[in-house]
Amino acid sequence: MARLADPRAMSPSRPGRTRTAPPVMPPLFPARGRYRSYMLFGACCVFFLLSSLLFLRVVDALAAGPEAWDDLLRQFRHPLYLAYNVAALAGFVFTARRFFFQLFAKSQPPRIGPLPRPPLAVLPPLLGAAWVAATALIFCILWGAFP
Amino acid sequence: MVEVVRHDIVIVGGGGAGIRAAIAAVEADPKVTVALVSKVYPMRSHTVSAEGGAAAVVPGSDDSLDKHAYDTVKGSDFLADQDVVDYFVEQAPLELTRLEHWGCPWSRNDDGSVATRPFGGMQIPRTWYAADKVGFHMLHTLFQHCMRFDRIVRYDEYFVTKLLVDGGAVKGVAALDMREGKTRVVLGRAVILATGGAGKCFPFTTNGTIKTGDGMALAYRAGVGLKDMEFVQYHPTGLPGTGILITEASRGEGGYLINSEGERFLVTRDYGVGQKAELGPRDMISRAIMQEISAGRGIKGAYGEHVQLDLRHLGEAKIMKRLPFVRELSKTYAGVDPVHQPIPIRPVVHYMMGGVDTNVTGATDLPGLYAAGECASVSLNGANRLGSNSLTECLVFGARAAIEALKYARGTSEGNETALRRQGEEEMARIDALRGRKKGGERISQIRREMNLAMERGCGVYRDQASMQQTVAEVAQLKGRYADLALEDSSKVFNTEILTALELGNMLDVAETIAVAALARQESRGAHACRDYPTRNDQKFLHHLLVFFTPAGPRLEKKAVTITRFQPEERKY
Amino acid sequence: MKHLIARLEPVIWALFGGGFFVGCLLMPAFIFMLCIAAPLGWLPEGALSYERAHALAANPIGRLALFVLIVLPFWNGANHLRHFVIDLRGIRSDGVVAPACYAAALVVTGIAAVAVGKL
Amino acid sequence: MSDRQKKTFVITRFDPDKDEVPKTQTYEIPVRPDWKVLDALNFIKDEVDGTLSHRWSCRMAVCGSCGMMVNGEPKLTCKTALSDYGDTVEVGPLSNFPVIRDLVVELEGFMEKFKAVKPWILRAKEKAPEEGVYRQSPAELEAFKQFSMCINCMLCYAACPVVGNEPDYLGPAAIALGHRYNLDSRDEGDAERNQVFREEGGVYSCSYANECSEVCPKNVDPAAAINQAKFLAVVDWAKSFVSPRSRKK
Repeated sequence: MARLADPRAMSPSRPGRTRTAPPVMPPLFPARGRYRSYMLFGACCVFFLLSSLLFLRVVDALAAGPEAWDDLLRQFRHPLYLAYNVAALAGFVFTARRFFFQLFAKSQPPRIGPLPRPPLAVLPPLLGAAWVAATALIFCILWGAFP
Repeated sequence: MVEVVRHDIVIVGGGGAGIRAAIAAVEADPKVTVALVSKVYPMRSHTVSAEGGAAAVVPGSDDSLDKHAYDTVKGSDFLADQDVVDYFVEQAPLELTRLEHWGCPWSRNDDGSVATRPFGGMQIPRTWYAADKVGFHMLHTLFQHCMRFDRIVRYDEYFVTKLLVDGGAVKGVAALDMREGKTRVVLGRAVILATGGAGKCFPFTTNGTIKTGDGMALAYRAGVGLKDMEFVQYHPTGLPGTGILITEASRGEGGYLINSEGERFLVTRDYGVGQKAELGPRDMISRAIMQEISAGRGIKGAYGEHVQLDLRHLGEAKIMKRLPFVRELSKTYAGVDPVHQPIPIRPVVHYMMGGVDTNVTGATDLPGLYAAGECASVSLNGANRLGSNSLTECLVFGARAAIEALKYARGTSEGNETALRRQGEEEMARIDALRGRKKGGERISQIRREMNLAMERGCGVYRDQASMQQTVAEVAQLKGRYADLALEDSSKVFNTEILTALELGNMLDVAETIAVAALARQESRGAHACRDYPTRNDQKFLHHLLVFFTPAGPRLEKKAVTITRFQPEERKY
Repeated sequence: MKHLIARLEPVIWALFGGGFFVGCLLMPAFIFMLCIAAPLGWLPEGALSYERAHALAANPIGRLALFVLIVLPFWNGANHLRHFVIDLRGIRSDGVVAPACYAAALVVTGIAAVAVGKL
Repeated sequence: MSDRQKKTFVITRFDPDKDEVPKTQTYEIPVRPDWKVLDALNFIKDEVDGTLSHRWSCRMAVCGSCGMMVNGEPKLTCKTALSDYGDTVEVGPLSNFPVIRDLVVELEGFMEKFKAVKPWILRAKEKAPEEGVYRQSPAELEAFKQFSMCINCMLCYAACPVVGNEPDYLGPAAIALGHRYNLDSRDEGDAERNQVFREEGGVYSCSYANECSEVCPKNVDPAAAINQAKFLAVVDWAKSFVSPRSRKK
């Protein structure tokens, strides 16, 4: 039996004229079928929260001076940190695939004010190109090649 | 105690004509309230399934009202009332424009004007379209537009079972509220019937299951004549088995009809459609297909023999732009992709030219009762309707009926509520007695199946006296057996079995009028092709036939055709 | 509180959307380089030495980039967490979860502004 | 009949006057290879058990009345081939809806949401029909056409987790419809509708499940509509600060 939905789901503001059986959630929700991928997508919010805090630490260490910075990089070598970061990387890539490459293009309105949207067919390649460019830029900067 | 609600106008049926009427009524008078009583949620109404388009002269084009009128009259085999046709063609462009203003997504030309396509029996492309989902877009536009008026009070999933008459005038309806299983009384000073056709009397039809001739039966039992019932339109291109409609627009856009030899028989053989070939009127093309099949040039399939509709030469791009729904339907329901394969098709019952007898104002002979749309016979379509006239007809005469009903309502009383309530209570008792009734042993589906077969046999594309006689007898016998119907479901809430039983009763009444009228018309005209009388006989039959209910059986009456500008001539294309 | 959040929904959504953008477009590269490649010593010597890293971070573009990299993903995560909890538990706990999520996001925004300012 | 094969149907039954909660009932019937799920239901109704209640009409996937859960997925039963399923097929009422009876669900809640988005053309000044049609280029038509194809079959509501969890949520079909009018070049009501979209239960309740678009039998892609509407509603909201007057159009 599927989980019950909110008892007011899809009910009229005045109750119907006869007794009804309460609404149930879709039978596969949340653990199976396509919902699993959706719930995984939702769970990835943890990486957004934690990685954001991690970057706060990075800034903090940079502000605190060279010892703190070196100390932080040393901490990052700890297997737990590494494991988290590998998982976070996977999470962000998963989110990017689901949101950025699958949903983002079609979420663009046909025009925003006077600006027309580029044809839908070219948007995913454009997004892909933007992603590659941004990633390459960050790689170069952090690699020390630029600036 | 039966519950009673009161409005100014009661509209039965929430399809194209019903909603248009409701909007017309509330727009015309800032005070009236309208009850829109429908047995399904209005967006489910069968207007939704119309595909090809709606006809109206495009203002400023090289078309003219006269040409549209002439095409319609000629298409009707001169049985259309020409005053009605004149009013129709004049109002048609305004109505379609109004719908455009309400948001209907008509397909467009590059300059932003409304695009038109050719249609069967029309000299000039004057069929406005929204790809091949015209009925769908029109119905949803109308329904969405009607939501803005709080004075249109909807009674969704209420099945009207009786017209309530007091002092010789209709004052409301009794309706079965499906949700609660209770009969209620909806009173109004005028009632408009807009319940659609009765294609479900037949086994193979493009019609949805809701099209059971309810409005026709209601009016018939209230003593109003049903007119031109013998004229049943067969649509040439339905899918065998399911009867699903493949729009005439597929021919309008250039599709071919081919037989088992791959031959375009409408071009190579003489079926009276001349140069028009696939764009001939529906009655002629349906007959041509049946002749091809009886000449042994049909293709055998799981559901009998058929011919094919070939769209391959149109190419994928055009099919996707103009006929995407045809492609979807063919793939889903026939397993063929029209881009690569021809579609199997055969003539299937599509439309009832006949219906509740009304004049040009939509009024019946019973004061307070109006009708519009397919359930009415305003005599626009005569013996054969031209494709794409009916959607426009719903709008033109839906609006007209509402205006006239409003005028009438202003000058009439509300009726005696006690008497009307009593009628409602009687009706309630009748319906309650039917629920879960164990008497007799007849199954709904059995009687329905036998009725379907009888109608197919006697009132098909080609008819003959002997089989029509047999059908009349069979339907009469089925009506007797209907009284012994056994029902299993005694519950109240959403009891669809009782609904099907009541619908079957309506269909049997309508089926009987069709068969009786067909038998009486001893000629061939429009959709009525009688093998014993293969030609039109203007001397004896240039008139409408009305069928009236009497306890002893249907009674026939003649009614003159209004002929003004266009004198009858041989119908050739 | 509920109504305040409802009124601010467009802003929150904008931040949420921005967070997705940053998270999807920039985060993978940063995490890989800074949190995986650098500690494992895959980067060239000195590429992320304190001096270079500080120089990169402390210039105005660097500060802005870091601020965005912290704040937007957090708003995204906060909003997404709220919806995730609704998926798991229904709307009934939203009266607590939503204010908590957004309050945390506000706090992080404030801290990030200070931290970036101190660079 | 030799071309018939037996299949078992497990159908949810509920009569509010008799049953406390929905139960299931099993029917084994002979089916034809080309049947849809709806054909089997009609066979059961006609020949086996007249007490079964379900809605249907056009049986050509355009009236939108026969949406049900088939093996846990929302489907238009008239369009769902039995041959895609094994020997046992489960049919139930749409998820996320209160159930009136058997396979019949409550639609009134939807009708309220439907009306809330003002799905009609709003204009400061309307043209008389005598003045002719509005010009609309094929490109302008294309901009909203896809979102006008919704048949209100409710499959998207049955699939969306937010619908089941947030009762105030307008939901996919209603938002897609409102968005359709916002994108229509003839319409001027976007400020009004965006207001509705920004309210509680509006577009921002959507959490990107994308299920509505997965199950839509008409390729309306409501998820696209909702997320476009989110963007436009933000833009509209921001504009209302820049020039408060522009909100009244």
